Amino acid sequence: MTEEKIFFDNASTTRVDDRVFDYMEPYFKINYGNPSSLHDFGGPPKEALDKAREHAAGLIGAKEEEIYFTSCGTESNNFALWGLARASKDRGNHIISSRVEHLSIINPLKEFEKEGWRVTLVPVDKYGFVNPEDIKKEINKDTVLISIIHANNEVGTIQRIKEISDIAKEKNILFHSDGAAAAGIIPVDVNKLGVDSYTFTSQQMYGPKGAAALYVRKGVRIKPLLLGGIQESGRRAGTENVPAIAGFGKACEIAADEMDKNITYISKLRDNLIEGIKSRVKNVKLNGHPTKRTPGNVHMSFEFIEGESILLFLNLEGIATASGSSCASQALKSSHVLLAMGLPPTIAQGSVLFSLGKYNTQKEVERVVEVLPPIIDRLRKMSPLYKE
Amino acid sequence: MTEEKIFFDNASTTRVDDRVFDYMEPYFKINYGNPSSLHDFGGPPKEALDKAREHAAGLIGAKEEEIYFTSCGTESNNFALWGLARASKDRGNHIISSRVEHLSIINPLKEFEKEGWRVTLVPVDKYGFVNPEDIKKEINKDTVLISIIHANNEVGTIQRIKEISDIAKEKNILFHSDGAAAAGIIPVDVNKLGVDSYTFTSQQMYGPKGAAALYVRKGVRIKPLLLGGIQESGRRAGTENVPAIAGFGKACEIAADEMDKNITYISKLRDNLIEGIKSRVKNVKLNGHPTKRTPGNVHMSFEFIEGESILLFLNLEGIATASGSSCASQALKSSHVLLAMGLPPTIAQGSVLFSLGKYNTQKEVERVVEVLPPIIDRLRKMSPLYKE
Amino acid sequence: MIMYGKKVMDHFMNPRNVGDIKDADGIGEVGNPVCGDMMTFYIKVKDNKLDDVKFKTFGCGAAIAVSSMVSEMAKGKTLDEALKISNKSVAEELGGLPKNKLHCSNLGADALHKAIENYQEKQKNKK
Amino acid sequence: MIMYGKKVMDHFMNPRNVGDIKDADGIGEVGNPVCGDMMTFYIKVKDNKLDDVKFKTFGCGAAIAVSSMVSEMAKGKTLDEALKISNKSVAEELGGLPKNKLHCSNLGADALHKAIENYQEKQKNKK
Ligand SMILES: Cc1ncc(COP(=O)(O)O)c(C=O)c1O
Ligand SMILES: Cc1ncc(COP(=O)(O)O)c(C=O)c1O
Repeated sequence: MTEEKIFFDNASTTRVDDRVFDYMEPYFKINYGNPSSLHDFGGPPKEALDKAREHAAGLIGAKEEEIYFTSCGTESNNFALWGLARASKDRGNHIISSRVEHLSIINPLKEFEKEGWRVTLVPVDKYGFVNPEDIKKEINKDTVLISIIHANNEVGTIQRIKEISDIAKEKNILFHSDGAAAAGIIPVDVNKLGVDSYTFTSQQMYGPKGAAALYVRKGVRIKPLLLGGIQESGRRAGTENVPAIAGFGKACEIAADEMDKNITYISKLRDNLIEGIKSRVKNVKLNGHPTKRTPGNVHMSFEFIEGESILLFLNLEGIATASGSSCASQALKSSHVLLAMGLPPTIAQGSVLFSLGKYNTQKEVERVVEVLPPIIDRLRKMSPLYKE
Repeated sequence: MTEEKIFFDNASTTRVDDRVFDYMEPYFKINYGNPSSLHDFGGPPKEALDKAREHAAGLIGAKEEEIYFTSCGTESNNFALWGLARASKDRGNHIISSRVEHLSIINPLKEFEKEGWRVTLVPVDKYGFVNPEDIKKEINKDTVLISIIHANNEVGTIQRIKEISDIAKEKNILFHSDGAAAAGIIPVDVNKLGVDSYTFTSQQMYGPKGAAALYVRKGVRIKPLLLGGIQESGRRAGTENVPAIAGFGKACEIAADEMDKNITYISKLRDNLIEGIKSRVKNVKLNGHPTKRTPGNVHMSFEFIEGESILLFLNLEGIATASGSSCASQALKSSHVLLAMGLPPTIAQGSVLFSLGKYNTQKEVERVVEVLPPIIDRLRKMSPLYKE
Repeated sequence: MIMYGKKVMDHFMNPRNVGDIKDADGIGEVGNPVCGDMMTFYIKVKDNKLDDVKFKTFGCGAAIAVSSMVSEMAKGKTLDEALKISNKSVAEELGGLPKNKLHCSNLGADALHKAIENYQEKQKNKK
Repeated sequence: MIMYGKKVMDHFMNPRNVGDIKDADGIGEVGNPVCGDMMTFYIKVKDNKLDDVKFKTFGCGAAIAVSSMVSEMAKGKTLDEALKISNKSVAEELGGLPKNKLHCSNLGADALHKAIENYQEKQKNKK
């Protein structure tokens, strides 16, 4: 490839920020001790955890003692669901969630059903919005937990969390929100959102993989998922992944500091990409809400053709994207999010997610806008569904 | 401190090997993609996982498809217990383990009891050995799982795993072994050991924190602990911690290559330290078995005095160690391992664990042997239990 | 990352015989966009041989490569020979397919066979 | 890492008044090695004041520092004043203790008080 590669797949993971990497580096070979150790080697790692907790809490308006570090967003979500539900099982056995959750919510909930819990997944509208009224309707005396994703990782729709948490609070029901695709990207204040627990993760905000957190409001009872030593106040056992957590903390600090700047910059790129594509390609559709979406999310459907083949041709041009098509998924299923939004199968199959981040540039946007039309054209010419 | 610091706490964690760090470094900022991605950025991380799986499998004589990466030893142990037990619950509700397991086995088992399982913890002899006959005696028609630690992380005792697995096999009972303090340190062959699942972890073998693995014999049914995406063949959801797993793989490769050399080198240091201390300090006792112990383990009790204060004075000399005393534990409990071995409380309280690794030297051993006697002397003079 | 081999990528990037045949002797259509892939094969038959084969495909990289390969394998073959083109032989000719894409090779062979059957049906009706 | 403050470390490294008093007027012993800490305090009393205070301690850094601090605080005080030395005041004098070590400051004050009570008991018996 002659041109520089273009990474438009920031929703799947992000490049680690140089400052983050430099900050975490000493914890591998110099400050490698175990933070639980009583001797001096335990000092710097312990301080790194404290500092990371401070910055992680700071990013979402929480207190330090409300932050529990985990290994990934999936663990945080599993921890929240099992931990909150099991701690409340004497009060009922009903959980409400939505059809547009990440699989790390959906699949544990399937397991809950096998274990005798009742689970209701509320529908969404064509933009992917949960209607708070739909949640209200589903609440019954057995409902102990509601879990709603904050920003959708596929179509970028940002839910009306506050309205939902008001309902939950009124009915005295625990409320978890999966903020893996929101925290560090859009402003988050757990108190304003009114959530009882909240998932957020390092690798979506230019931090390293291997670190995430669960916020748990002070006073909320939660059972640990991983049992063993008394790390993380006994709520998450296991030797702490110090370098990753340190890096996560740094990433939170940077994300908080540069939030406004990044939102402005990335939203502009996003809008330019959307406009650019729309002006050059016919029969395209922007999925998700036109404005209530995360800054970097450009989720588009190209009619008559299939997403994986678009993705592959883009890849041949050095452009990395994702697709909600069934062929592009390892489970060979169309995105449940797109289907829940009522997208016709052909439109869901023809979807491509361009997810932009702070390292992307206008030049990259322009290159994609230039390269994409002939690819779409070529595939349409090959398609039995397309009539010129 | 003028002298170089001495890290004699390799049982708590290890310094990352330079070669391991160099190997993992590119996965933060260059090959930062998500291994599940279809585009080129997904390639190098995917290959890194494959390679790591190859080396992790190689270290313990397993097949690649029998290795599932997790975030830490604790997760592997929790996964093994919940996953195997739940997949077998139609066959019975009884689990056998021992009194000298790591807390990441003991504490989940306490939770099992709350959920209606029956748990038997077999005793050990004064060296910390489980008697396979004791296990045989406890087996009943409801027994579905046996879990026995391979090498003990405190006193270094190496269990007779093969004899136990023979019993388990005969009775058609699943057998898990926690090898967190064994793999990479002593030779491990899961087929010779005859285990159905096996925990091992990166941070104990000069790999980074944040990566570990569970070996699960092909054909053995296990339920996932973390549910979500279909990473790790659907048995461990969550975006893979690529740099840490890559580093873990490298650490496994190096550990396998240099196993014999390290064992010879570290055992010699260990024996010199034991001899050195014994020749200079009276009323000391080596805990654990005199010979059937891991190469770097020097677990000693100093009568009449308490471990944390020894540890602190050693720390003032720049020497990092651990102790099984209740004061030195964050839960303020004496080591359950030492108590299970029948050590009188004063002896348990007076224990210090020097755990040696490949980066330690004879000079360091000599320095400890020199520095320790006056510390012991001083503390004994302060002790109401000591009569000269 | 998708692990398509060199030959698959070649057929995906430069698919042979794309298009339709206006006065086709037989048409075969399989799949539908709901399940992700859809293929239409067009054939011209002369002296019981496949004189021309064309296709249109909606689908992933494998589906396109398979269609292309099937069309190439079929062209010039007698109908009986063409009916023997199996999904296995298609995958083999392509130098293998990722496991979760093997079903695409089914589709290609099926679409071709359907086109041939469509032709044979028509012939029967003519008599 | 153990978060002992400067003052705690000073008393741990250079404990004051370590030892026993052969002809002590009162002896107080608390704790036992099973629970981790054990302290024995020895006192000499003159004119209702603590003329000398010594201790022996089996225990962690905090236990040793607490013993040392208690002995220093007690020395020269009247018995009534010494009885008012509370675990809180000991911890304060030491500039604070880690939360999970606060119980050690109990032990120190308790052992001193026991020694004083032992002395007072003896005095009563003498009468
Ligand atoms: C024998 C044993 N098992 C399990 C573990 C748990 O490992 P981690 O703390 O990395 O989760 C350890 C930790 O050192 C261990 O020594
Ligand atoms: C919204 C959302 N929730 C949860 C997760 C799970 O995170 P991980 O794969 O790091 O476990 C993701 C992953 O990207 C996500 O986007």
